[in-house]
Amino acid sequence: MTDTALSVSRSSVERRKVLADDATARLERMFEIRGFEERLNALFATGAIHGTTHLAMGQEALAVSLAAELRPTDLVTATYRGHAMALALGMSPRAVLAEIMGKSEGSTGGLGGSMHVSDDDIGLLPTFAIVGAGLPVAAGAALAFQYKGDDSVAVAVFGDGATNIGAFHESLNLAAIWKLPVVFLCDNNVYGEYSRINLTTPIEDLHLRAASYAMPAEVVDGMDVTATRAALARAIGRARTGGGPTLVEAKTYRFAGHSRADTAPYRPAGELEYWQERDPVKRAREELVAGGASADELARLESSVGAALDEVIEVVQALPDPVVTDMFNNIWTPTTRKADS
Amino acid sequence: MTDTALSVSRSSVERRKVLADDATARLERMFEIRGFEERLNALFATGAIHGTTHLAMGQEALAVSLAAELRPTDLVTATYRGHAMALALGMSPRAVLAEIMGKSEGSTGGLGGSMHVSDDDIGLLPTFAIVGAGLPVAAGAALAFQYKGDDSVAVAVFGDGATNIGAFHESLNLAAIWKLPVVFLCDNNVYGEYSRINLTTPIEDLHLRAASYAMPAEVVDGMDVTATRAALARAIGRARTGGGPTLVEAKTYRFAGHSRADTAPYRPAGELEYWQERDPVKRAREELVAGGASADELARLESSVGAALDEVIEVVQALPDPVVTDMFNNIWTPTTRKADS
Amino acid sequence: MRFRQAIVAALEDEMEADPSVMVMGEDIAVAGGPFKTSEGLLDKFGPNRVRDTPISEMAFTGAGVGAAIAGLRPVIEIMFMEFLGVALDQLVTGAAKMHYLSKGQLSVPLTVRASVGSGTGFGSQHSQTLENWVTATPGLTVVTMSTPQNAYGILRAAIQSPGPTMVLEPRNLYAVRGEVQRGAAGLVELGKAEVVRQGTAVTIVTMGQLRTSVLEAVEASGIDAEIIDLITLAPWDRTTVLDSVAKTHRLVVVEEAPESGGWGSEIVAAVTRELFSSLSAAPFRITTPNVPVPYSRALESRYLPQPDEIARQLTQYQSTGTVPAPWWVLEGLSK
Amino acid sequence: MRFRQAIVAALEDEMEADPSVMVMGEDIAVAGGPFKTSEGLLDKFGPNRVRDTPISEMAFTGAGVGAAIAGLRPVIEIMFMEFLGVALDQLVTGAAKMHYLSKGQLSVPLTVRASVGSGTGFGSQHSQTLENWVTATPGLTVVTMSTPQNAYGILRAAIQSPGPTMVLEPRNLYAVRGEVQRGAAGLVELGKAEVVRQGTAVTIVTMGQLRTSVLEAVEASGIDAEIIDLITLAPWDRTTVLDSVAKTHRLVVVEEAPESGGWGSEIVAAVTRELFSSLSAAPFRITTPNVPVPYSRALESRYLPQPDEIARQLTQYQSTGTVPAPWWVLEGLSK
Ligand SMILES: Cc1ncc(C[n+]2csc(CCOP(=O)(O)OP(=O)(O)O)c2C)c(N)n1
Ligand SMILES: Cc1ncc(C[n+]2csc(CCOP(=O)(O)OP(=O)(O)O)c2C)c(N)n1
Ligand SMILES: [Mg+2]
Ligand SMILES: [Mg+2]
Repeated sequence: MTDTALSVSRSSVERRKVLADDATARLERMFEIRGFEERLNALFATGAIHGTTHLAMGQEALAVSLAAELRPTDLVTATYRGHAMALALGMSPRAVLAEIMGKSEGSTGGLGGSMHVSDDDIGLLPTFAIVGAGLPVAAGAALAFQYKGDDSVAVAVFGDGATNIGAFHESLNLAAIWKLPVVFLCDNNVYGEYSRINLTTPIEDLHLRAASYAMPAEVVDGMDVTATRAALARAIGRARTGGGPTLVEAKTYRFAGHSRADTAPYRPAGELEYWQERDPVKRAREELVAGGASADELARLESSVGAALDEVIEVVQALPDPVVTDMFNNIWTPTTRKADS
Repeated sequence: MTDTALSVSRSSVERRKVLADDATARLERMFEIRGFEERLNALFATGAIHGTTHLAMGQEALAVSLAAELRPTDLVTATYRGHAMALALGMSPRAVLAEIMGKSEGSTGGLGGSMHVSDDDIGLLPTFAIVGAGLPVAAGAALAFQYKGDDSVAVAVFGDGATNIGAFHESLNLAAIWKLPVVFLCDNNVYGEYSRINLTTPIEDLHLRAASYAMPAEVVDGMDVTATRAALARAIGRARTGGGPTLVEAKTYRFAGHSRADTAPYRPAGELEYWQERDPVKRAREELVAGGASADELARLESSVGAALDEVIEVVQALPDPVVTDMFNNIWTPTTRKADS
Repeated sequence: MRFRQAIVAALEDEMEADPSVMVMGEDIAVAGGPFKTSEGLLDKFGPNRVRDTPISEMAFTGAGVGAAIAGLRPVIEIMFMEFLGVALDQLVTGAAKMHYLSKGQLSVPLTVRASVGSGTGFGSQHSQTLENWVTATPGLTVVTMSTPQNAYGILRAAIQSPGPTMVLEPRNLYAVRGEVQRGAAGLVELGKAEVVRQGTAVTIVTMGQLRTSVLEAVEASGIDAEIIDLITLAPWDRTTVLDSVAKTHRLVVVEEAPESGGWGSEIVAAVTRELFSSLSAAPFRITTPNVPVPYSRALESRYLPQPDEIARQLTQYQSTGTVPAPWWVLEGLSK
Repeated sequence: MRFRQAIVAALEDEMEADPSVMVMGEDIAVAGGPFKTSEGLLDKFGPNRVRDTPISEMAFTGAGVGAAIAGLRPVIEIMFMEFLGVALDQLVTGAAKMHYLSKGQLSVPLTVRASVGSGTGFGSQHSQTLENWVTATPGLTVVTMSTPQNAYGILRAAIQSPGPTMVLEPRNLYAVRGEVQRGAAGLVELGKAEVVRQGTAVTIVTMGQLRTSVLEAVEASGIDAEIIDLITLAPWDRTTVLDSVAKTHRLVVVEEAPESGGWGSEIVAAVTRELFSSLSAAPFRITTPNVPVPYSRALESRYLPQPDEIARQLTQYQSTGTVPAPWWVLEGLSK
């Protein structure tokens, strides 16, 4: 069993690696993501954090299965609702939290914040705050892979709401006509902000939109880490072997509100409860126990993950802020270029 | 039989009206459009006209059938390739040519030019020079009709290439979710500029894209004025009676190059000839003759249309240019508003 | 009431007064708006007039254009100004030219509201003001707001205006409270700047959320400044500004826009052109630095010119007649 | 060679020198480009490196960003600058901030070329310059061109640069002929303005297609003007401009941009700030009027400042020290 305290201190590449072959490591990571977001929510409530945040509780299985299938040399564009994805892909809770808290140790030195966590070592681009903006960028990364003849894959992760924006349509069309090695992964969590999908989108099965581009599609229960991983394996494998893009729709559910302030009063009665029955963390735990794991040991794992997270929060809160002149860092101009070289 | 010289001098609303019940009038209008564009091409070649132009030869049946089905109170957004549409809908050759030649008598006083002919009397908005831009605007006009509870219809005319731009996707989605009284009319003339559709679009049957929006679709032989009219009648009727939007794909062919300078060297051998066999003007003429019309009379009609057009060209060339201060007309500001009122 | 409630009040009063006014945007109906700037409107006016849209800025901005042409007075909400980056075409290349391209036959009484600016911890892609995207656009009126009262009056005037109007709403002010006079007396005339404070020593032109900071700075420094809130940015009120500088002989623009490319240069250049020989010192701008809006609170709070920074620059300018360096130059950073 | 052939030459030489350089855009491969600015490249470099795209500016601009991050040096063609209105987000809100948002780990060596400007009869939606859409964007370099030689050198430098660069190409110059020195000697350093003519009487700052008109006007008027072609508009070369005005004590900006919102105000404001007390007359701008670009040849030819109009204004300025009125004011139109 992976040691949490240790995994927290590992490199992001190492934190990624453990997921591929170890179902317990995957569950552990799901504990970590869920625990991280619960604590983050509490921190926001105390006013310790500036700005906004978007939780992905209920969507952990998708993040972990994607991470289990990708190589660190692949490239991912994700969204503002990206902490789960970042942790799954390998970023440490400390790096993610430091960024969210605007600390100089954060992944962009605290300059980007909650909506822009990133880690170049594992191919996670600064997450995208503009709906749909990551899709063309992923297609472009895939173009670079195809161009260079390397077998890396790009993955664009986006929501159901994003399938209504022009960038979605244009990117799928471009990827299809050029047979780019990209997976379009739609995390259909039923809501775009405060609007249920049926209010904004005339169809609920978004994978059907692949037909407009003669593109293969998959639909999968995104609350089931095993099934999701299998679907992603097919799509990623197709991309890696020259078969072109796939649209994967994962049916998930957003347990939290859209962002910090939202208590989701707009949910139909019983809907949350229906989906909580299908809680991906719960299901992954049950699956392991059914396969022979000790429920007690898993419970201990969960609490050790929690304890490690509590420690991370202590540490990160004490980290220094950036200095004010840091806002001038990393802005490229023809003149800075000369200074750099 | 309609008198051409007379029809040229009629109001645009009257010029529209004659098309509904008179097949000869429709053929006459097709003669007019074809003759107009042939002459325009020649005028450009002599350098008498500034800028660029986009001909719609081969696409006359579509224009005339749409005009035969719409009411002047309906609203149309068309494209830079819009002269055929403008003439069909009712604008006089004189008004269209004066605009193209930048004369003060032109529909925008010569300020807009070839890509922006318009006529408010027949609901033709200034034609759109940005690919896809007319679709959201048509959806919005349809929204206004729905809002006011009037049974007018908006029609967005656009090309095959435009189905790859984001505005297409967003507009169809919006129209579908709101059941707007709008017809999306795709003039699939096989090319977007110099690129054949198969090079830019993974499917050739563009009406299939309606499925992404659970929207009804029609596909029709756009070279056949009778069939096209029937398809449009269904779509327009659906919109008028609360049935929501339809995507209509008319299969046509662009006989000319994309714009002024283009000789279309990129066409596969035999393709133009294949489609010329299906020339909509020729077919409409044959259909009339088969129905008992005199071929000689139709030939006389064609040459009288040509003679009238020659006269129009003479007249328009002699019209005055706008005066230089006209460029300050019709620019709304809070201050001009006060001046106006 | 709060600034955001003044927005609601303006929408409500216009919708009461004119049945052709309707509002659309993402989550503005059922949820009352991401910033609660349309709270209660759905209940009051129903789903035909208050519409939630899909995430499709191009479609619903363009739909606003079409609906306006066809007789409605739509009010579009662009949640963050940045989102116009996927739909700018409809406004700048489309709507602004429709009157021109129809020989004046068509009008586009469209209002596009967008929240702008820094100070709320949303990071570099949700904190810009981006006025420059829309200001070089003949045919498009661009306004901003700075108090609950003028938020009410400006928005109503924008909705009433027969041309397309872009309304920039400083997001950081939504929670601010103030008295709001509703009805005709609360209206604001578009195209006219507001003289917020009369003075003789220097003219300060500002707008948006910086109005309050400028007032604070002026009070703190004891300088007898004339403060002008531009309100309409395009076309801006040359008469009010020129009259003031003709009197004070000095001009400072305080703006939430980067040193390079910010709107204040337009004011400085126009004033210099007209009043050069009567100026007693160089006109200059107090701006944000040329950087993306930083996230960390420690940095974001310095990004925007703060009252103490404004006061420092003003005091130096008034006492020496020379242009002061911005804080980042003092801290060793070159421009 | 012609200006457009200089573009082809620059692309060709960069593609030869660096296998990661590739080009994409609408009809740039098989057809050689709508303006023939990529003629022959497909034959020479094949379809992997020279790609026709669907009509999807958002997708292929964004694909350029992604490809640049992943190791290529893409050159994107936006046929007309206006078309960025459907894709501006990718450049301004995305690409320009990627280096910042990755703590400097990611670079975006992307070149976006767009044809700009009036004079070719394309009407109000295909003739704007729209620099203001991109100039207030820290992290984005914006350049323009004015001769076949600098077209070659600037484009090569843009492609070589590790940051995102927007290249504005005056469409009306594509057919112009001139000598072009290829290779290293033909390169142009970004960030540096070119002193086109040395002089002592007045500094004229211009760029793009107006460079030639300014030269003509200066020759016709016999004024000993120093002419500066800005070349890089963001960030512009303050040193060269300030040094020149420090010498001439006068500044005129001649620009293809509207009186309101045009880029020249930035130059005027910065120069005034730095050199106010050494100026001998008001700096001013010769601009286009605040109108959409008109189509009719009779009007379009007056829209852009013509050599005779520039000469008239310059002569009056030099002889009287006062700012002349533009032609439209003389013809009875108010500003
Ligand atoms: C272009 C654009 N429009 C609107 C927004 C505001 N916004 C942020 S998240 C969001 C909802 C997105 O929904 P979905 O794609 O389903 O993703 P989810 O948040 O559910 O993960 C919206 C509308 C934005 N960021 N960008
Ligand atoms: C947003 C945008 N991108 C590119 C262009 C340039 N352009 C003008 S027409 C055209 C081809 C359009 O093809 P299609 O939609 O099939 O219409 P057709 O010209 O065949 O009628 C292109 C790419 C444009 N006007 N607008
Ligand atoms: Mg969602
Ligand atoms: Mg076509």
